[in-house]
Amino acid sequence: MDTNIRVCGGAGQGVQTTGELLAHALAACGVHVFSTQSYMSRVRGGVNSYDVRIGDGELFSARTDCDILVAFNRESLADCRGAVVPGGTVILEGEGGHDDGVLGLRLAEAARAAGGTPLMANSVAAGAVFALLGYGGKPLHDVLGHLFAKKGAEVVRANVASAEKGRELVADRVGSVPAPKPARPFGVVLSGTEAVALGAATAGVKVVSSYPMTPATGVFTWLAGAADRYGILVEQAEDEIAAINLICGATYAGAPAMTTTSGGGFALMAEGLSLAGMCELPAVVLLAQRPAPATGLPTRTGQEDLNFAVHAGHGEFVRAVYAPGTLRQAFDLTRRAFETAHRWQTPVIVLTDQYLADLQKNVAPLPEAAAPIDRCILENPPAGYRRYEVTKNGVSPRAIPGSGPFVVVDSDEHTEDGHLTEDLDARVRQQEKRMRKCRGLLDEFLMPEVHPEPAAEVLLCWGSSHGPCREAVDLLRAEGRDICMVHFGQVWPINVRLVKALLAGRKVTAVEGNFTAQLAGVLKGAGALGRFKTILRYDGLPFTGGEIARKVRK
Amino acid sequence: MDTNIRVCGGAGQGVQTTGELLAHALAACGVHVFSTQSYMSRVRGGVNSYDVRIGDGELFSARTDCDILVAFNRESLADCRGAVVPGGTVILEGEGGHDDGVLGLRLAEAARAAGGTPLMANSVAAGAVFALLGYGGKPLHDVLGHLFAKKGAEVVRANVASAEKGRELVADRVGSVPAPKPARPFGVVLSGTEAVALGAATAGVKVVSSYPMTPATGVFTWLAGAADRYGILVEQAEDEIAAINLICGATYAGAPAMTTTSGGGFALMAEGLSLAGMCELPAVVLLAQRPAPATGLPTRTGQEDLNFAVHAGHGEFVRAVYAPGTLRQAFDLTRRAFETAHRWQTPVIVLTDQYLADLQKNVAPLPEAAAPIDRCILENPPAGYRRYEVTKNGVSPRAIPGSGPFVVVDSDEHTEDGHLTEDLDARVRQQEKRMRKCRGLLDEFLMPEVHPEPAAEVLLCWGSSHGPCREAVDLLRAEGRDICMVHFGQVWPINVRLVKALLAGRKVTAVEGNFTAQLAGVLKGAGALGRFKTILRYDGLPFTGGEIARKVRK
Amino acid sequence: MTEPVARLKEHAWCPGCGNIMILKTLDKALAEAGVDRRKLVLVSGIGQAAKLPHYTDANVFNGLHGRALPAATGIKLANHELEVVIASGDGDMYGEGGNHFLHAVRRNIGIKCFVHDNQIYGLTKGQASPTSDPGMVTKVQTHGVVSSPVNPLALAIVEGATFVARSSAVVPEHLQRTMVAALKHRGFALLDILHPCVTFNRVNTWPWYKERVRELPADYDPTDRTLALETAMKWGKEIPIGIVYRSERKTFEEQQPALARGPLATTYGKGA
Amino acid sequence: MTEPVARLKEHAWCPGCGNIMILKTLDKALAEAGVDRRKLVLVSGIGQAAKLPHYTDANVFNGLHGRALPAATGIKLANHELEVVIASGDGDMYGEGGNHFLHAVRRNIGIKCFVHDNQIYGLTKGQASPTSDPGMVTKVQTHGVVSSPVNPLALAIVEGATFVARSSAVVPEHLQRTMVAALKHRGFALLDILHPCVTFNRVNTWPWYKERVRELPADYDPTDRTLALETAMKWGKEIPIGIVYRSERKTFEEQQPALARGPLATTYGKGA
Ligand SMILES: Cc1ncc(C[n+]2csc(CCOP(=O)(O)OP(=O)(O)O)c2C)c(N)n1
Ligand SMILES: Cc1ncc(C[n+]2csc(CCOP(=O)(O)OP(=O)(O)O)c2C)c(N)n1
Ligand code: SF4
Ligand code: SF4
Ligand SMILES: [Mg+2]
Ligand SMILES: [Mg+2]
Repeated sequence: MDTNIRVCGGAGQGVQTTGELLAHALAACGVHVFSTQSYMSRVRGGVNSYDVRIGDGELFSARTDCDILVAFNRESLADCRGAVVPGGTVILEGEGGHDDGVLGLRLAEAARAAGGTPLMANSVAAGAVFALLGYGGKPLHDVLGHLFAKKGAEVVRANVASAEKGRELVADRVGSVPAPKPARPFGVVLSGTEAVALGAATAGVKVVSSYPMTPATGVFTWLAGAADRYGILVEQAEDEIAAINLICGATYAGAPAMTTTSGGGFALMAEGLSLAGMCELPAVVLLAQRPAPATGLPTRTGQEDLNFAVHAGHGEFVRAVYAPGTLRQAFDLTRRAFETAHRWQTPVIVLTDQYLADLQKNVAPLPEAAAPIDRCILENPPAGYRRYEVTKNGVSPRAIPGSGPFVVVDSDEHTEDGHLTEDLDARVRQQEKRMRKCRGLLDEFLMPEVHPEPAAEVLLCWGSSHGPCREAVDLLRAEGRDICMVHFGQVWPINVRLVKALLAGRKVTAVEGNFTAQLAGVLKGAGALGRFKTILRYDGLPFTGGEIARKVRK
Repeated sequence: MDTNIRVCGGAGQGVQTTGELLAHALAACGVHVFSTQSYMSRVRGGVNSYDVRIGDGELFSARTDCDILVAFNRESLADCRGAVVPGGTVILEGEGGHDDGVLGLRLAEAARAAGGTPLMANSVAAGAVFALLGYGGKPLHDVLGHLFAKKGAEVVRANVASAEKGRELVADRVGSVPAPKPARPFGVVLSGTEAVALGAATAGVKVVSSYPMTPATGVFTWLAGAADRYGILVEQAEDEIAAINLICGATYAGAPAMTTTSGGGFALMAEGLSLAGMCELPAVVLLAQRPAPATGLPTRTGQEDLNFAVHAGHGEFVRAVYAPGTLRQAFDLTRRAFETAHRWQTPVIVLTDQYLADLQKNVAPLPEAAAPIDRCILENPPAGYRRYEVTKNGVSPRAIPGSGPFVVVDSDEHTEDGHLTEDLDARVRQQEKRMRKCRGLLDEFLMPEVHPEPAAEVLLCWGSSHGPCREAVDLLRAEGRDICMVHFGQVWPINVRLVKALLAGRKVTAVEGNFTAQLAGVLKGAGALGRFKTILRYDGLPFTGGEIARKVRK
Repeated sequence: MTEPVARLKEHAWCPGCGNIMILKTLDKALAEAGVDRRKLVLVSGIGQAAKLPHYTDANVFNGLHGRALPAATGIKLANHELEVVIASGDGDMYGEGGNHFLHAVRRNIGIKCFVHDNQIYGLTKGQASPTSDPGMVTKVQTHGVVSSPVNPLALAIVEGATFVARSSAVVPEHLQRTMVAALKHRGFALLDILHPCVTFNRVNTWPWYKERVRELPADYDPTDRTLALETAMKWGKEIPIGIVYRSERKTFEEQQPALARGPLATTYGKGA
Repeated sequence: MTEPVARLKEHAWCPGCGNIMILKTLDKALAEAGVDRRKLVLVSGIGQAAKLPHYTDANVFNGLHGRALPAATGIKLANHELEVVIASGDGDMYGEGGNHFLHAVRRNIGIKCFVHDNQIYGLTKGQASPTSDPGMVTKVQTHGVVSSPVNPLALAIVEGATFVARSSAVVPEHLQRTMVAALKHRGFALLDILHPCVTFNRVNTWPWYKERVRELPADYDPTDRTLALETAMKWGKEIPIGIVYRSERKTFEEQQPALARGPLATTYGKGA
């Protein structure tokens, strides 16, 4: 049993506020919540929407249709109307009356009547939704209290009163929309952005430098907000090139460091990534994807940068690319990015997207007390210390400047002591040493997650398509289909032997948010995959479980 | 029959002058000439070397060893001594006497005695080499006359006298080194740099903007020198980002335009490449490779940037990547890059490297009178003109600003009229339209060159490895081996059907100047290649035919 | 020849945003300066300001964030008969695009560079920009801006600019006059346009600018570089507006032999 | 604790190159200023100048062309107890790195930025650099340089620098004095060092600089910004050298709460 509520309106009308409010308040009712956002690249007007889906079991993706639609203006109503299920409820701000299946409610007016401002129409709407679902108002009031605590008791009161007004406006329809039964509240409501940021903060990131870019800005902003708590130095760079070179410098000097960006900014960082590869610096880059090429659709979602993440930067060097699919993975793999980067002294990329960044669920609290990672720094470097000593696993002892012997790093090819060289044998030794680290990375390869168990058919996916694929698999298996999900949380490097064994003899369909089935291409190139089918989308919207299931059935 | 002469010395000692002189003068003798350079990233000192190989048949690669070594100092002698064949001749500047198989000659002193400056030791050395080979002095004198014409008759005279002194210094050994028999001089001596630049100039490039970077600077400099002749605007940009965006602007406004760079600069251009993909601009980028990551070995050669060239830039868009292997291809494929870019309105990359840039051969003159390319511009755009009209082959009619209707281009996703949009259906139509151009590119796919004919064994290669592979194949076939070369002049996109058919059932060995066999990986990923072996090198030096043949035999 | 067709009826800016006034004023200034729209190319990067080209009649090159200037340079070189006008933001031009700004000034290329300076990153929702006043608190600059602000006018003057002006959306008539003067200037023209971002900049508001902008006196001599620099350095209770500096030197395009025959784009393939 | 070990015995510069004198002088200045070499990081980009760090005793970060400043900034932020000194070239710092230069000045971060300014691209064999004199002919600038040269000193002054100086390899004692002053300055210090590239720059030679450099008078007041700007704009028959401008304001690192507990690199993992 699940119910989907969509709130839509122009930018600046409080779509996001209402959505956030509902997500938190509904979670407080003790149902499973899954929320997503879809917004335009503008600060005013246009059509934005916010979905809050609730269920009595865990939810893994959004729905395309909705049971309740709240529209703050006619333009967005026109846009979203078609998505309402037959018999669904539509609330439209502004006009009274119950025309044409649309429930016209004067939300702003009700807020004013409750002693609030017109913007408290958001709370009125939330109150009405709660009533339609047949839920008691208390959790909503509590969340309002929490949300507006800083603004003072009067603001809280007016909001609560507004919510109550909303309930009154639909007094004749209380409980008219079928909804999951409230139970004991559990977990915390978290977004992908928060999970990544918390992963970085607990891992021990100490220097964060970024240039703002949607949808990566959230992590940057979160870390800026948490900087005092975690002792992080956050600096907005003049451009992305500065950001990546700055974190290269910071890691050289011993501080775990990260930069956050999206495709265009990442493109500007490609040279710096190669620097981190050459100098063996543990630089961590968050690449939050959005549809491209170029500026593309700045506020939408896509999975188009896998190949680029894998091959960005001139020359050949080792890197790991993680692509979390769940909130827990967002936390874990961000931490792991720092671990891998430091253990193997090489750049690591965390690949997310707008969908994962903005989605919210109530989940078990993340282990915020997790220990900071080991920087793998040599405490007392011996005499004759050489930064780039040739070793069996390719990892050289890492000292930091100021700790004793000189630490010399060079973007030119260098000798073991770090100084530039044109000795071509030394070049070969260093290049082989650096590339050797790949073996270690492969030993630590994060096996793809198989849900629920190996089957004849495989939905192959990575990153944020985890939830939609999982939901699709559950739907299809319920119909008796022998199908499973294989989700890659690590998309590079690929342990070919293991993956090949896993996929051998199965009918694979790649489910990817791009035009060219990039992960499938990578696996095929590596020799881990033969023929495959595809389910692709590149329109800026995320997959839903229902949609994938439909396409598989065909 | 072939003879290899190596000139070595510190930077600033005239190694390059001597090499150039020998290459041209020997060509003028009517033998086949093949020359290569190997130099350090410094302006003074170190060890540079210049090989001039001559033969009575066409030559396709360098040799590792040499028959004559001219060393301008002891340091470079030490470095190169081991490469001299048993019984070979070694000339060392500075000390008289014939110690230890080394012919000590006072070259600078001889130049002074001839009324020249110490730097004319270069001409003395050339004179001595000519004598050792048993060649008459006239072609050398003619080339000296030509080379120093601008500096006046006295300089020419002193150089010719110096060359004569050189002959005298080895008077007792004239003709002691076996050499190909001189015949009628033919062709012109050309370098890869010249061939690429000439290709661009004749294609009709009108705006060239670059930031200097070895080994791409040569093409930039050549075009600057030829700007007046061809009516080209050449502007040194403040950085590579400026360069690529500048040429995007120039192509939008209607001028064929190009930028030249190497790996690090190309990395900085990745975002601009994506812009060209999105706005469908015919930007041409010369990517002259050198070993990386990062600054790497700035003056050496490598083939490490194929994957990066294929995947650079965020998002998905169509591009072509050409990798010429011969001087003629350097000319032809550069022209073709402009043609393809304009016909398909998409960025095109020409992939060369230091080896190809610097190698010289005497070849048939290039067709300098070849017609400029068609820009494929709509002369009289109709009313209601739409820059991004959705068409069957993905190519929309191209008008330029100022010609009538407004021409609107946008890095955001856009409607057919070029204005930014958040209409997600429009997005899908535009993305599909852009990606559709790939089909056309595949129809025009440049089939790999098979030399001399399909065989059981295949040496698979691309770009500058053409010559060495060809020579290896000829050597091995002479031994009765059923082997051929398959050389890719176009490395992206790959027409899988055709390539698969070509390679099916053959034993493939990828010969690449990188660590990871990048072209083979691309072919495998595309499904055009199964198992393969590799012969790889990544030490900054080019392959030689002899070396490849040796490795195949093992 | 066909008539101009493109015009978006609707813009995506917040009500009250300074960009709206700038757009209206630009339309008037283009008319007053007699610019032929068919020869006009509006070039921009990415940002709120950078959306302007979509909302009027012109050829448009809306490129990458920070890269309006190099693109405009390429356009001007390919066809120097086009009127090339940039609509950029303070982040676009002085942050991401800072290096191009420095070097375009040096070139004195005939591009009109209009920077909509709201002292904030608008499109990305309110981070500090290079021109943000010290102390401004944002979600990223939680303890307030620490760096001293970029002074674009002074930078342009010391690096060889030939036309350096400031105006504001709060004084549309002055803005129009200054735009017209910039459009008529032969070389590179910088016009920094102060304007309020009503949504994210709670410091530099309409009244804040209104109270502070002061037209330069009638007898102000914009050819006096020392005076110009002093004027450019003024920022506080009074903010001078007007043509702060002006001088004459050859433009970049005038010094390019390759352009002597006419625009590269239109003479292409037409004999030698 | 071990002793410094690294030192290349040999450098790769041309005989007579100005860089050699700069290196020698730097060694002396570091000694005179009492810099602990173990705490010293020499940061550079790519170019002839940028090779310097390899030829003396120090920790070295020899990064990408144009990116010395952001790397140095990261190093200083990770460990503000390190002495961070940049060796860069005119192309490295003012061309490819121009944007970082502009913004580092604004930050007033405690980095000493020594720019070996030979008015040419040396390593890439003689193209014009941003500081090349107009009219200079090269293989790329075949009709001579057209753009007016970057004025790094004036730029730094107007953008909020707190220490702006010029010296030259042709006056080693003056250079040493100025280096020592820069090393002792708390905030960001720019020292532009004129020096001849004997191989590619046939205009600005040893005698050319020798004839022109003029030490600032003893009573010169470097805190007078107007005077400083006038001085910075002087270039021609006389080129002023010395500390052109100096002022005091808080450094970037002094304003970062995160650094209050000590260097991030050394306090890592040591309790909260
Ligand atoms: C390479 C790159 N980095 C970052 C962004 C994200 N971005 C878009 S606009 C903008 C800043 C906008 O500020 P400003 O230029 O002042 O324009 P405003 O919106 O204030 O008019 C940023 C950071 C981008 N599009 N591209
Ligand atoms: C991204 C990038 N672009 C270009 C280059 C090539 N490059 C190396 S040094 C240099 C310029 C050197 O000039 P300058 O900084 O003045 O130093 P100098 O050699 O004169 O001391 C260039 C263009 C590079 N290494 N990286
Ligand atoms: S956010 Fe600011 S700059 Fe952007 S449209 Fe709104 S008011 Fe204007
Ligand atoms: S080329 Fe110029 S800068 Fe480089 S080492 Fe030689 S003299 Fe010095
Ligand atoms: Mg702004
Ligand atoms: Mg220089």
